[in-house]
Amino acid sequence: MSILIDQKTKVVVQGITGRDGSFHAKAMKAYGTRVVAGVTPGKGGQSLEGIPIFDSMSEAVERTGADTSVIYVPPPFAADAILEAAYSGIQLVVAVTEGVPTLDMVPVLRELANLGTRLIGPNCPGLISPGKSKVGIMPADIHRPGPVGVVSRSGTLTYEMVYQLSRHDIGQSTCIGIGGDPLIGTNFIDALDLFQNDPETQAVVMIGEIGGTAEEEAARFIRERMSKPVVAFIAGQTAPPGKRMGHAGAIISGGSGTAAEKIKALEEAGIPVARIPSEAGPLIRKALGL
Amino acid sequence: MSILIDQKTKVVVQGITGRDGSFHAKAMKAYGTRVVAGVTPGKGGQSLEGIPIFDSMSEAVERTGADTSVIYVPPPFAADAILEAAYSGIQLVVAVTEGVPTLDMVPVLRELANLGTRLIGPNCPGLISPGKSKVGIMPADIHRPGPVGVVSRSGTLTYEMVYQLSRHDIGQSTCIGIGGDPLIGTNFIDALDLFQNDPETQAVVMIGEIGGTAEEEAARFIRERMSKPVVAFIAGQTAPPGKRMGHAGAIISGGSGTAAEKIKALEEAGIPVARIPSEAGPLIRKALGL
Amino acid sequence: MNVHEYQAKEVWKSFGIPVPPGEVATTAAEVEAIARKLGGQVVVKAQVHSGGRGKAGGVKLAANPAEAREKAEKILGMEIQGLRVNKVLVAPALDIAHEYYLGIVLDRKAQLPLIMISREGGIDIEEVARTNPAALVKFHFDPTVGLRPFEARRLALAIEPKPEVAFQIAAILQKLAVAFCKSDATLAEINPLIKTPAGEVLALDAKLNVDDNGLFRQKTIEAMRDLTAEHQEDREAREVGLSYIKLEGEIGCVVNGAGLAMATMDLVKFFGGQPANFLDIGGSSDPKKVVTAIRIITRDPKVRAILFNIFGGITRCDDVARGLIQAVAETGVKLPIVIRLTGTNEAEARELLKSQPGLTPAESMDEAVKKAVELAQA
Amino acid sequence: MNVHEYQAKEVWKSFGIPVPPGEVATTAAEVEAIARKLGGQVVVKAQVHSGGRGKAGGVKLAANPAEAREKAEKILGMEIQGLRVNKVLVAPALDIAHEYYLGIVLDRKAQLPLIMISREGGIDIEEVARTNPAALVKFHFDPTVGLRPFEARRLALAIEPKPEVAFQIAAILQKLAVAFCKSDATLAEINPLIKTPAGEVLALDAKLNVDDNGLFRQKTIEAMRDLTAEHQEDREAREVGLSYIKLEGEIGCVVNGAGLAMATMDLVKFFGGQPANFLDIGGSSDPKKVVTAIRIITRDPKVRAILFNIFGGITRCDDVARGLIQAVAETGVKLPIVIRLTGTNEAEARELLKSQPGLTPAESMDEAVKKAVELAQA
Repeated sequence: MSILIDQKTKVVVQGITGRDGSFHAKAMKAYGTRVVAGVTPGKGGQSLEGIPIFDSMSEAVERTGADTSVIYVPPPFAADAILEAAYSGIQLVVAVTEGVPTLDMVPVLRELANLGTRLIGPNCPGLISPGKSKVGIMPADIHRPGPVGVVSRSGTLTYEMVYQLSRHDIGQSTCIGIGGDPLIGTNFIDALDLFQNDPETQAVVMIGEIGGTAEEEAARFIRERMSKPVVAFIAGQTAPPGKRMGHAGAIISGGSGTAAEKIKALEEAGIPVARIPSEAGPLIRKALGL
Repeated sequence: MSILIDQKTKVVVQGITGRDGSFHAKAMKAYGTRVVAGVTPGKGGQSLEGIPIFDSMSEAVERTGADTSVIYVPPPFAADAILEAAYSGIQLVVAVTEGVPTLDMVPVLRELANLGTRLIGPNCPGLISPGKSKVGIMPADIHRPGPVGVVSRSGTLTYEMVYQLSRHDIGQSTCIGIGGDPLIGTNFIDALDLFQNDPETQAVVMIGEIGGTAEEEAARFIRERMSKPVVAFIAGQTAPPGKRMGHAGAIISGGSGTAAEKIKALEEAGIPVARIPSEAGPLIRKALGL
Repeated sequence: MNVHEYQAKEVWKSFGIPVPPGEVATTAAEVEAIARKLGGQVVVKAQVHSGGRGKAGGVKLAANPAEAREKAEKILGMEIQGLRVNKVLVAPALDIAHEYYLGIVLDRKAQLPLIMISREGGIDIEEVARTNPAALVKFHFDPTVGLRPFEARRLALAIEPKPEVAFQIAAILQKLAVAFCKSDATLAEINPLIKTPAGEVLALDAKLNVDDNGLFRQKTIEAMRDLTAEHQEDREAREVGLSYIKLEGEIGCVVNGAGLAMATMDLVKFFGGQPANFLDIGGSSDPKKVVTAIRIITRDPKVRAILFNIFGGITRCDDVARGLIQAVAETGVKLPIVIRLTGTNEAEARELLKSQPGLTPAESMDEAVKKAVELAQA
Repeated sequence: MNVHEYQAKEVWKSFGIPVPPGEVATTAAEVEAIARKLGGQVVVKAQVHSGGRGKAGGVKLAANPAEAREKAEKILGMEIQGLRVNKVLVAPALDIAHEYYLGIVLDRKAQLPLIMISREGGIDIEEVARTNPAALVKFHFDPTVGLRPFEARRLALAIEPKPEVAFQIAAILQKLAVAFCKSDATLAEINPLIKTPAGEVLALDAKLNVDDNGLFRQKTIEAMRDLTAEHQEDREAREVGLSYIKLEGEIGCVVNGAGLAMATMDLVKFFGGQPANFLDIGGSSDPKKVVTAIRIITRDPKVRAILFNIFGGITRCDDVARGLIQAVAETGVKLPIVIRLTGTNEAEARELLKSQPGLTPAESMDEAVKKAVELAQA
């Protein structure tokens, strides 16, 4: 088991003929992901390494039975692509696109909630269930199958943390990058809840960063609802207040959202916090009783 | 019993300081309706014949416990007034205002459905449960309490029909004018369903007119779902196709919506149709076994 | 409210929908000049608020400016469904590779705008709906969010398989949806939308009906009202707030409320007469409305009797009575008048009318109509 | 992206929000001329992307044009939070009967814009939120439908009991909500919104932050970017697509990904050093980015060592290595460089860098940071 994706997941790539879309469609297929279709309006009838391309999501889903989509279309068209996926019956939409206007996401998130479609992202690396399926852009070879769930707001920092885990022989059930934008479809709590209910996952690593209060809310959720151990890491302890640190989400607004506050909230909830990335491995080994 | 309004109904008048609003607030109060409040933004703190006036619906509802509102505000502001009533917790909104832009009603109707608020109208005379409460603009003295429900798309034609009933000593449980606009909150079927479930109502008079297919749908509903007798009348048998007959709703579009088609559908469903208004009284007497 | 084709095309243009060039003219000389300017073959199209212009001979092809002038002379001044043609649109005659249909109407039942499009355009779309319903693609959209790009693409691909053409149609459909909502339209139609041999898509025709209730915020469209395209009676009636429709009978009807007015007409027919008009004086009781009503009705030479049927609610019977007295004085009407007044201030009205000569009072609607029919046939 | 007060006021005006007259100037002489034109008392306000202008002496009252010139001389060229003042806004000094606060921000948790208004304006609103939370009225609205008139009235009545004033506030609040949505704002604030003794309500100040992700469709706002109000490094970084923030330490950091960049800074501090900057080269591996990064970092005289921490995913390690070689050649940088490259095309990168002198390779992030701290302190 794993969460959200496994070897049965049938993926359609939205924006498959673009630079990133075609590169990662091939990489996912090479990893073993069942990439059953691609969509680029106007390119229907073509194919990419045997993956059939359609003009619309509804056609792609009808013809291939895809249940999951991953989006690489440019920012101005990303919100429409997400809704197209949701209205075509896709259950899980992974929006990799970076730079989606924040206000575009407001109606999208409400409609997805009404439709019961899950969104990961936007501005996220996607997710991987090692050895089963990869839907996103992460370097696959750092991952090992195993019992630890990973959830993160960052991209490359997640790779670093996974790399640390794998170095300590700790494999992963599923790794999810939820994205760093202010408005995202799946938050820490959603992912933690899924890991809590996944029989294969025995512990979770949560990687947060400055800005917002998502980590504080996650701390409360872990204390009140989770029986599985969680180890956390928070980036941005040295970040000065009020500066934008690359992610639109990483703004410290008016004294709340600092790393210190987040670490305090986590530790008060009994969650071990790695001071530096290389501490995460040992802390998880301890949590797993290894 | 009666439907929708009775002696306990607490009414707030939206647009109470306008020409029509003040006239009908007084008339309703004189009839015995519990008019507990009026609203005109900017006139809060004033009163009209002892009816307190507030600046907003939320204040009016909080202070007086009103559950029903009747709207006399001018057309450009009517949609906002309906939503203000709904969001302040009002259960039944009666929109008398004529001339509301049709497209204003599209979002209003959807939001009202989400909120579970019932709307009568717009562009309607309102409703009356004779001897109990009147919420609207109909001349009260033609009505008599009794066992017959009346539902109509017209205003003065309804008065004429009620007048015919009362002349034949047939009293009314509740008379509702649902309004003649293309988009309305409560349709024939909604009203018929309420009458079917009202113990006091023993028979129903339904008054339709050319345009749309509401009467045809009502005919099907009556045949399939109603045990109580219904008598119908359809205005516009001599109307030429394609001409606008005063109501925005009364357009015959492309061969459907003619009086002949409606009468045929009703008669095929076993519903007696009065050829002229004065036939309705005898037909109802017969239906009631009198 | 209706606007002419050339005006609807201006609306299309303001929303970014591609339309062919063209100019409107009121004389044959102007038509010739425009045709010269445009060069090549042109089409001369009657601008009149009526369907079936083509069948009625109101749309003609001309090979050169002189022929355009000739054709314009035939079209200008002709009558189509009782309406005189005062204006023509002159446009280049385009080569057509394909004709589509795009339309948006308000669907009362779904309470949403309904898009209807078809690969078969340039013909009567109701005919398509009857004979080949599968060729008509339907889709509801929510005006609050508009038609989304992916929805527009999917719809367009359903009537045109070539993406490069379909995506032009999709863009036009999205703009038509915006135009529909922003114009308070009840109907927005492009029939035909054409594809040229070069693969360019544009709106060869334009039909736009606007919700009268929305006109207060549609100043640009309100300003398009063509008073010369209306019957004089229609204009007078509209200006005082009457609903009036001329019919062919001999009994003039003055009623308050559209439903009661229609029921009154039906009753006239039931008792053997023919109504001369539909006329609703509406809810307020301004005596001016009654005066205008009498003036319009008495202008119709067929009218033999006038029937008042007023059920006072908001309308007060005494106000109507005053209007009637004033109208008789001002117009000197000699026709027999049957009057039935019930409801608000009925007694005051009776008192006022007691001394007015030439009036036949009636107690009920049946009685009033019967008397009017008798008087008209006397 | 931030815009200046005078630019935000232009945005307000374009959405119909009333603002006082005023003009922007870059010299004291211009200020005097504007003050003369306006007449009476004026206020001279520093236009700089920083809060606390008042406290820093950047906002001054002047009784006459000569005094305005004097005050402008003091304000122009001053530094507020490290930013030089190059422009001032000159506006009439208005009599104020009351000061309100209106603000709209994006609420991440509710995933909707959040309106916050208060009867207590003209002061730090976070102070009001702390000391008198009841004075802050909050309301979420849905951008698809906008703030409705009745909602705006209800909110305004909650901070101003007089309807004739409250309904002016309501109208402004509705327009501010439209401005927020149509400008892709993340913050739109009027503090203070004032009432004059005559009872007129207008926006005395304006603050507008715009979502960088929305700038591609905000051409008017994008054109307001004031290059003179940015540090040179910020501009260079923005132009090649780097995220760069200058800090006070001695170790220059070049990292891919914001989270990893922050974690790298944290680790520098953990091992006893101080980061000189936050720098994220982003997802693509254009060598130009690396060159610009080195150029910006080496311009800071405090920097003693440079640390590369690259985890290749989309970013390919060999591209970064090529950029580094090019940067060393172009800038002639002599500082010690520690380089840790992992992930996509790692082997190719190692091969490329083998022959490059002056580089210290590291296997892990810990090792890399430790070495950089050592080298910086050597």
